[in-house]
Amino acid sequence: MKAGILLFPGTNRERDMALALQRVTGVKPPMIWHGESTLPAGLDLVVLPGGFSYGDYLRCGAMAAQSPIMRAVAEFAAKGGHVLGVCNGFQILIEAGLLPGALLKNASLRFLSMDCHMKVERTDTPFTNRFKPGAVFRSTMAHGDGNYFADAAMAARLEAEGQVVLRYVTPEGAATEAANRNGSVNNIAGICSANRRVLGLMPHPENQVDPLIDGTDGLPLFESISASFATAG
Amino acid sequence: MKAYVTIMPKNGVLDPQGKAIGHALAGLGFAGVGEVRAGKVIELELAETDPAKAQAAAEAMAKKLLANTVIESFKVEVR
Amino acid sequence: MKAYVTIMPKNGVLDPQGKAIGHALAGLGFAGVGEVRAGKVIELELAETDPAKAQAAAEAMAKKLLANTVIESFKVEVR
Amino acid sequence: MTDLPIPLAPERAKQLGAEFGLKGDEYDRVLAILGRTPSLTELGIFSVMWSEHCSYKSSRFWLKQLPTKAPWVIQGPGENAGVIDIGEGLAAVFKMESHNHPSFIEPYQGAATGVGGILRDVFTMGARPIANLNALRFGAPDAPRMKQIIDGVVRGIGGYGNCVGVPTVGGEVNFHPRYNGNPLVNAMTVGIARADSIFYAAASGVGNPVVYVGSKTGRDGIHGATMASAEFDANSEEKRPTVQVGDPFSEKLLIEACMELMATDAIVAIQDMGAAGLTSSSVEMAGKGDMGIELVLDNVPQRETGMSAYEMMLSESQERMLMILKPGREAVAEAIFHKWELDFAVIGHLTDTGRIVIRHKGQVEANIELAPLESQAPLYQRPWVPTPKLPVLEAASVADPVGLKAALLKLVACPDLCSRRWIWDQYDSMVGGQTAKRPGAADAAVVRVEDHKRALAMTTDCTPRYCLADPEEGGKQAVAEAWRNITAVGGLPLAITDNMNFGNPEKPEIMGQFAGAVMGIGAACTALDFPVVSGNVSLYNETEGRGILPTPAIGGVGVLEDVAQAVGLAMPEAGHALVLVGETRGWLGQSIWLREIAGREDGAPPPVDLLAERRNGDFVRGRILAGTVAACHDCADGGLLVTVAEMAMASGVGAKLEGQDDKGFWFGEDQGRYVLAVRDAPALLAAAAAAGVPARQIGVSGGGDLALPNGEAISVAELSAAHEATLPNLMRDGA
Ligand SMILES: Nc1ncnc2c1ncn2[C@@H]1O[C@H](COP(=O)(O)OP(=O)(O)O)[C@@H](O)[C@H]1O
Ligand SMILES: [Mg+2]
Repeated sequence: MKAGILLFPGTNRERDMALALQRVTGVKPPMIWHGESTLPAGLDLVVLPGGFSYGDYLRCGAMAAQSPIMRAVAEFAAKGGHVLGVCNGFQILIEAGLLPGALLKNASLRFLSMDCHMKVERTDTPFTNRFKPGAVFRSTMAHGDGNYFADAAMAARLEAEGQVVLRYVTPEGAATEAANRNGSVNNIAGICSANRRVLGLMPHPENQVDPLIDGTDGLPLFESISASFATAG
Repeated sequence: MKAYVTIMPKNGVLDPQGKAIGHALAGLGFAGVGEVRAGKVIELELAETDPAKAQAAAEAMAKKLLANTVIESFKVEVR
Repeated sequence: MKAYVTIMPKNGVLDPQGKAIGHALAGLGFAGVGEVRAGKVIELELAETDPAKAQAAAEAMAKKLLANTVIESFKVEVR
Repeated sequence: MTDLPIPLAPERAKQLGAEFGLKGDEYDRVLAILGRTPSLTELGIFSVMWSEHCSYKSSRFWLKQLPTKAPWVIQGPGENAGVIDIGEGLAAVFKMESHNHPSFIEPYQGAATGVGGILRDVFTMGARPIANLNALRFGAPDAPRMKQIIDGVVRGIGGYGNCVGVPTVGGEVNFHPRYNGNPLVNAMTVGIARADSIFYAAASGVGNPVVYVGSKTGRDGIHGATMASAEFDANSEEKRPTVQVGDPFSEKLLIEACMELMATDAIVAIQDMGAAGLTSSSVEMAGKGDMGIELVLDNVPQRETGMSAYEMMLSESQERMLMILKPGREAVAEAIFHKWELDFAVIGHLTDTGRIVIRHKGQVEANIELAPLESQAPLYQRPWVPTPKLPVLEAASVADPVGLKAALLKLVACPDLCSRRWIWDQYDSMVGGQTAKRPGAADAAVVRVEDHKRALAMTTDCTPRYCLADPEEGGKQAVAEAWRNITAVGGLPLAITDNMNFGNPEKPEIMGQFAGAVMGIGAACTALDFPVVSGNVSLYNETEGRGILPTPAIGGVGVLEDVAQAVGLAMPEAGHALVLVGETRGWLGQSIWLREIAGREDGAPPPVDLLAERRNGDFVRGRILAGTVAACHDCADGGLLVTVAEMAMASGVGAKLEGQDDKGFWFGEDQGRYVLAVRDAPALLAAAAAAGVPARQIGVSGGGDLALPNGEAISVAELSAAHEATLPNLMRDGA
């Protein structure tokens, strides 16, 4: 499988992401500069990692979404390509219109850096097929603007169409208000596109792939990705 | 000339910042404060000297970048 | 009535946000954009009906909470 | 030497010199060095270079006494940051720096720019920053503005560190009324470089280009002289705020651009523009290399219009660096900085004149011989009086008003001991994917070196109330505690950075505190093989005419050969024996128990027996590295019972404790102690006996309660609730 990681000015979790992908594929994926207007040939997956692209100034992800490379990513996605956006990467996908909704300031108006638990709402996506149905896993979040917003109609549509992939829950799996630290609509932590090939999430499973660092709770996500493309070669 | 783009959260969109400010004002003893909304203003120095053209240019910038029209509305004033 | 408190970085104070926005606008091909400054606007719904009093109240709120007068200046408009 | 600037009128110069902080005899020395009256720009240069901040005139005499050498020290004090060899061809580069005053004026920006400044000190040496720490001292939580200051400082540190993508992994916080008008914000950065590619500040190569990179220069933070300078600028429309605003986004770009350029061979020397900006960077780089330097300020990237030479030389705009490049490498460097969307400008060249010459608009604005600027910098041996010793407080002379359980519950919730989660929850501690022990998990933070097994253990420590009571013991204790914290995770302590925060050095008592602390630090560093490789001094920290508590904050760094060896402090599951290592006399003088429960702040602080410290620590580290220790926590503030409670709260697992029902035993703050959780207590006790290390079992892990030796019990959940509630309650309306 061949993945590429996008690099915007201010991106800062690209190395974390590269290490996580390397763990399941054995190779460090190439970095792709935001100023490029085409993606390398033969990519299976484009990853937008976390960070503070353009300092998170104006709106998180807004300026990065206008980068030349994002036009290529939009084309890639339109042709059925797979895209993963984590944290700032999720914000960029939303600002670029590749995923619906908006990410507002956390309800507490504070940066939240802490453990969270997520329930995997569906395992029939290329990003979650290695989780057990209904699995709850621990990850860490680190963001100031992860409060997922969609108006009532849109939220209902996302739920009905099964686009909610990950939800903040208690360690026991309950989607309570207390488990929803940033205030997201319906405890939404991650959503996918209608074709399930574009996934955006706020927490950082790439930081939970190493038993010596913070456990391997996030590893199934990367194993899913690698399994999805195993046949593709 | 200068263009001022004022960007506010749309009606119906959660405004955690406005809410927190309203709360804090009440905590400080300011009475009679109803809804509070927090927005942004971007001041642009434009080379353009024709007000109508400056207005149009600033509106284009707002649509393209400055505002996210999914959650925000904007207005442009040129002076 | 409504009070609008506009808060801008003081003259001479670095405005990293304005700088980045200016840069991005240029990158998007908008020509003739000079200095860009980014500020905040807070819209307050006030029970007060006397414009002068509303103005004074909003100014007090700005000084006390809304603006950081060490690095920001503000102005209040009542409508 | 032909070009001379236009001097000020002699009377005016003398008066301005005084306004800029030059003492009478210092001003006379300026005249002697120049052989004429200085220009405004020259006067500005002398006054900042000879300021306390840049010249260390009150502290230099004492700092020279600190031990700075060890076989693993690659670079001691004197460069932007210290450098130590950590094995496998790697070096750790680190320093701590204060931003106290700016953080009081504008807490968010003051703290943020403090973080930005210390990051630059580290990456300017070729190291990629891998961790930030911060040592904070706030006033009484209910003091005026204090919540706002706490809120702003914490947001500022997070705002900057989170954005640049360097994890904030540790630090410390104290509260005391003596910091009401003068909080302390000390920021530390640790970076990793290849030991054979460290970059230094000493300039060389006549004719080599002097290059400015980073953000543009504005009138930010021009020293206290802003008012005076306004008189020279008829157009200045409003009084300029001197507050600097940080731009972590530009800093992130600057880090990446510098790393990229450092991978080429284009750089001869590099130095960040920190305090006194262009002045200190150019003077120091040329001075260290015995070169001359000539700058043409017209080429300096400027954010504001009409800036004078004086303003440009003194601006403290952030996110800027000065470099000397090899001839002909300008284009390579420029391409890299432009790719990262940063300013790049050649602003001068090196000369063989030994002078700094500043040109602006065709006019020479300064022309100063560099050697005397440095060699004749003021150096004071300020008068000092030793701090009188306090009597030792006998534990038996203090009544225990409440018993163990009530005292414990109160202590774990008091501001100095309560959970810091509210703070570290706002700091990204995981970015980089190498943080093995994050805040709250262990006595020192542990961050692995990417693509290696090896990891660094890092901590900051100081107990200001001990330092006030006895600066020398307090100085020793701060170093010993840093050493102990690194040891407690299994790390081998290697070196420290120090941040000396004190009051007005012109007062002999304050200078006595400074001298005492330096002597204590020096003794501990020597005994523990833990040299000082960098540091910073912040004087004149006063609250309403009263000095702050003397606060020599110590930042310690150690190494673990394999991150898998690191242990945390969380109480392991049922069935582990808890063993106390070290001697307990029940020392209550200056303890938190004495302050919070008995309402007294007195007595001599606990003495540090440096031989015992080393023996106990080496023993504990040996056991950890042998893989026999499940958890380890040093005994610090609050004493033994608080130590055990912290272990329990970290995992939710309780313990049954044994031993005497005695406040001194459980709350005394005797030094050099650790609590270890082990499977095999007899083996540990036997090994301790063989090593001559005092050790005794004090309990067994298990259950959901702490069962106290007097028959009282308290649930860990209840303790945690009290421990966790304090800061959130305090800061609830601080948003
Ligand atoms: N308390 C101290 N102990 C040891 N070294 C110190 C101390 N204070 C400052 N130094 C050293 O003096 C040099 C100059 O310090 P400083 O002026 O703070 O650096 P910078 O120019 O980077 O701000 C540095 O090398 C620093 O490590
Ligand atoms: Mg420096």
